[in-house]
Amino acid sequence: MSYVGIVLISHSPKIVEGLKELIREVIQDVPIELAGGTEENEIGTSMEKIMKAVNDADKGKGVILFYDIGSAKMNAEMAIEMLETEAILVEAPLVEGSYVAAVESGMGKSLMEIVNAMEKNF
Amino acid sequence: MSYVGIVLISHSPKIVEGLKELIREVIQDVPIELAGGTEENEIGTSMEKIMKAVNDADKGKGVILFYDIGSAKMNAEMAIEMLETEAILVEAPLVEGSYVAAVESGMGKSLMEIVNAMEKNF
Amino acid sequence: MELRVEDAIQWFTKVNEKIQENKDYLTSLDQVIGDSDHGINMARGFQEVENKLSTQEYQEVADVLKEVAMTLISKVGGASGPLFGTAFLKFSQAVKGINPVDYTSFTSGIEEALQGVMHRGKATTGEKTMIDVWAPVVHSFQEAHDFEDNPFLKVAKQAMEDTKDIMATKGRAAYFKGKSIGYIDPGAASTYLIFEALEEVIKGSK
Amino acid sequence: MELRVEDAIQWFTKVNEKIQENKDYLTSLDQVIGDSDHGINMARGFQEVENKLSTQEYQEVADVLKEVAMTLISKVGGASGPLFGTAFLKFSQAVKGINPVDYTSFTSGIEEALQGVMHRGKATTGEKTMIDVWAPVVHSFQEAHDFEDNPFLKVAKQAMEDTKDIMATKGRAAYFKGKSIGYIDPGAASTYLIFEALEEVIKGSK
Ligand SMILES: Nc1ncnc2c1ncn2[C@@H]1O[C@H](COP(=O)(O)OP(=O)(O)O)[C@@H](O)[C@H]1O
Ligand SMILES: Nc1ncnc2c1ncn2[C@@H]1O[C@H](COP(=O)(O)OP(=O)(O)O)[C@@H](O)[C@H]1O
Ligand SMILES: [Mg+2]
Ligand SMILES: [Mg+2]
Ligand SMILES: [Mg+2]
Ligand SMILES: [Mg+2]
Repeated sequence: MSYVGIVLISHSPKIVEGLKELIREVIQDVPIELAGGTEENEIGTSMEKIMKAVNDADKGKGVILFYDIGSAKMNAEMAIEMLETEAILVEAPLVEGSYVAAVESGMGKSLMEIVNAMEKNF
Repeated sequence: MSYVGIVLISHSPKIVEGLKELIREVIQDVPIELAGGTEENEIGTSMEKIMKAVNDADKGKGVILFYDIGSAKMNAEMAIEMLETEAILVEAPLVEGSYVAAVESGMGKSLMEIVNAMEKNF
Repeated sequence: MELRVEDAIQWFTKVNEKIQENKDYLTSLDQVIGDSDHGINMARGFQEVENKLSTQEYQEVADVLKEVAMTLISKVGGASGPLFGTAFLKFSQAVKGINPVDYTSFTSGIEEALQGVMHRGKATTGEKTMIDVWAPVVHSFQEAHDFEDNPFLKVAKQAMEDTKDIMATKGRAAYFKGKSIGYIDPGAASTYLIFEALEEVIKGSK
Repeated sequence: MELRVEDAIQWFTKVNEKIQENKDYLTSLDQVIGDSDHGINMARGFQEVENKLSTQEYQEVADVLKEVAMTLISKVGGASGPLFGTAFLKFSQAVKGINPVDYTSFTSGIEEALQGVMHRGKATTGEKTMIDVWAPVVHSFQEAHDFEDNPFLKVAKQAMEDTKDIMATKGRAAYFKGKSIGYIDPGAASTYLIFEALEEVIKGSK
């Protein structure tokens, strides 16, 4: 069985590393890929990192993306435009949203179902 | 000048460390204290850590607390009950909320003004 | 029977034994609808309780209960820490100055414990939490007239089993919504163990 | 004048010089209403642009612009990366196949660049962003008829100064709400530098 993938984007590599650990306590099988920090792992974001994360997270059921603040969003949108993957960036809070999305994905929900759940919950 | 303090509570020490770095890029003077993980720095939360963080963050203008998920909230509420400090736990998202709160605190806002801003924004 | 300091200590010593024995079982329950740590959390907390109780001296039952509460609060790490912690703290406050603890006072104590859990968890019965075991046990104590002639353990067991049929609306299991149905709530299972230990203390003191 | 490959390269070489010279100034603007990195971001991005432009060969202006765009997108790290990146990418697409780039095509190019920034930033004029410099410069190009007889630099300078009076509603500065008034927007300042460099290229080619 394959699951909707999750991409966690943050200006800080540590935030998404910790967040992945938090989610992994609950959900093991759902693909979770990280795009934290700039290419040099400084505070910022990187479109290339996001593109790679989306590619790696995609197992055929699409990918949902979460970001922390403003400029991460622009890089995420560019990354999505550059790729063929079915990928949706949502406005839900990074930590709380991705936690819920991981549980939903683990229950076999489709990308659209998860995106709708995000809109309903947040 | 003293500022409203901020306490960041997460099941993961890394999440709050990264979050503090993120905020520190924007706001340097506002007290930010961390309560991430259990006493052994494993995934979980610790009431004692939260109590210490609240005490350290309090510079006389009160403290606003952010948490990630469920059980952190209970430990935070207990910590607040045990202390004399004017401390308020808010329901705003950890990353997005605390970022805004730090900016607001840095502009000299009172605890109540910040709490109201959180309710309005999230 | 009345509960003396040594009975209270024995109670939590037995709780610790049961929790350690069932550590993997509790964790396995939490694996399905939670974060796979309930057994680990409880084992860590009660081991520390046991370490304290076996080395310290206590004046009255309330002191034992307070020690249990504070230790769980600081050592458990998960939701069950503040919840059981609050339960035994309220229990302790309710029986403070009463030593040994007679049946009526004990009943008031667990009433307060239940209120504490509900307040701390902002939850009520039917939400698939430990409350679904605490509440019927409290009711059993309210209906009965002494420790011995009291079906609380049967009640607790049934209540624990019945959490299977409930959809979780509080705690981590709530994220699983309908999929949480069909599994015993981990905190309900550990609450059952606490009352199983109590039953053994009661039986042993006969 | 028409813009040739070597003019385009010279343009961005000059942009890089100005950004490096003004690195601390740009960062200081971002310190008041942002996260103190705009100078660092831009310096990192344009240094890399310079490294590329000074070592690669380009067929047409569009290729230079595309190189600038892709480098900024991947190297800047902050909001200004995707924004300037999108601007020069759209610019590049608009003038693709046109070499050298005549005035009319250049004007279409920066029109597209402006649209790109607005689309990427989901922003419009009056929000205290780089758009508040891009938009009046585009307007100046639309009004004038050639590169030389065109007050775009004066326009850009005034527009940059005028961002002081605006309250930010987009980007990080928006978090500061009313307190963002009184300061020049960092991205407006770097946009000004880009057009200052263009003016020098135009002057130099006379
Ligand atoms: N809000 C709540 N109210 C009452 N009980 C709760 C609540 N949240 C969780 N619980 C109880 O706590 C148990 C989980 O404990 P544990 O696994 O140690 O904590 P965590 O969920 O933080 O990992 C659940 O099985 C449930 O019985
Ligand atoms: N949504 C937006 N639309 C247009 N321009 C924006 C937007 N957000 C930010 N900017 C511009 O980007 C500049 C900040 O760039 P920079 O400091 O490099 O990025 P960051 O804010 O991510 O640190 C701002 O001064 C502003 O001109
Ligand atoms: Mg658990
Ligand atoms: Mg846990
Ligand atoms: Mg910046
Ligand atoms: Mg930045």
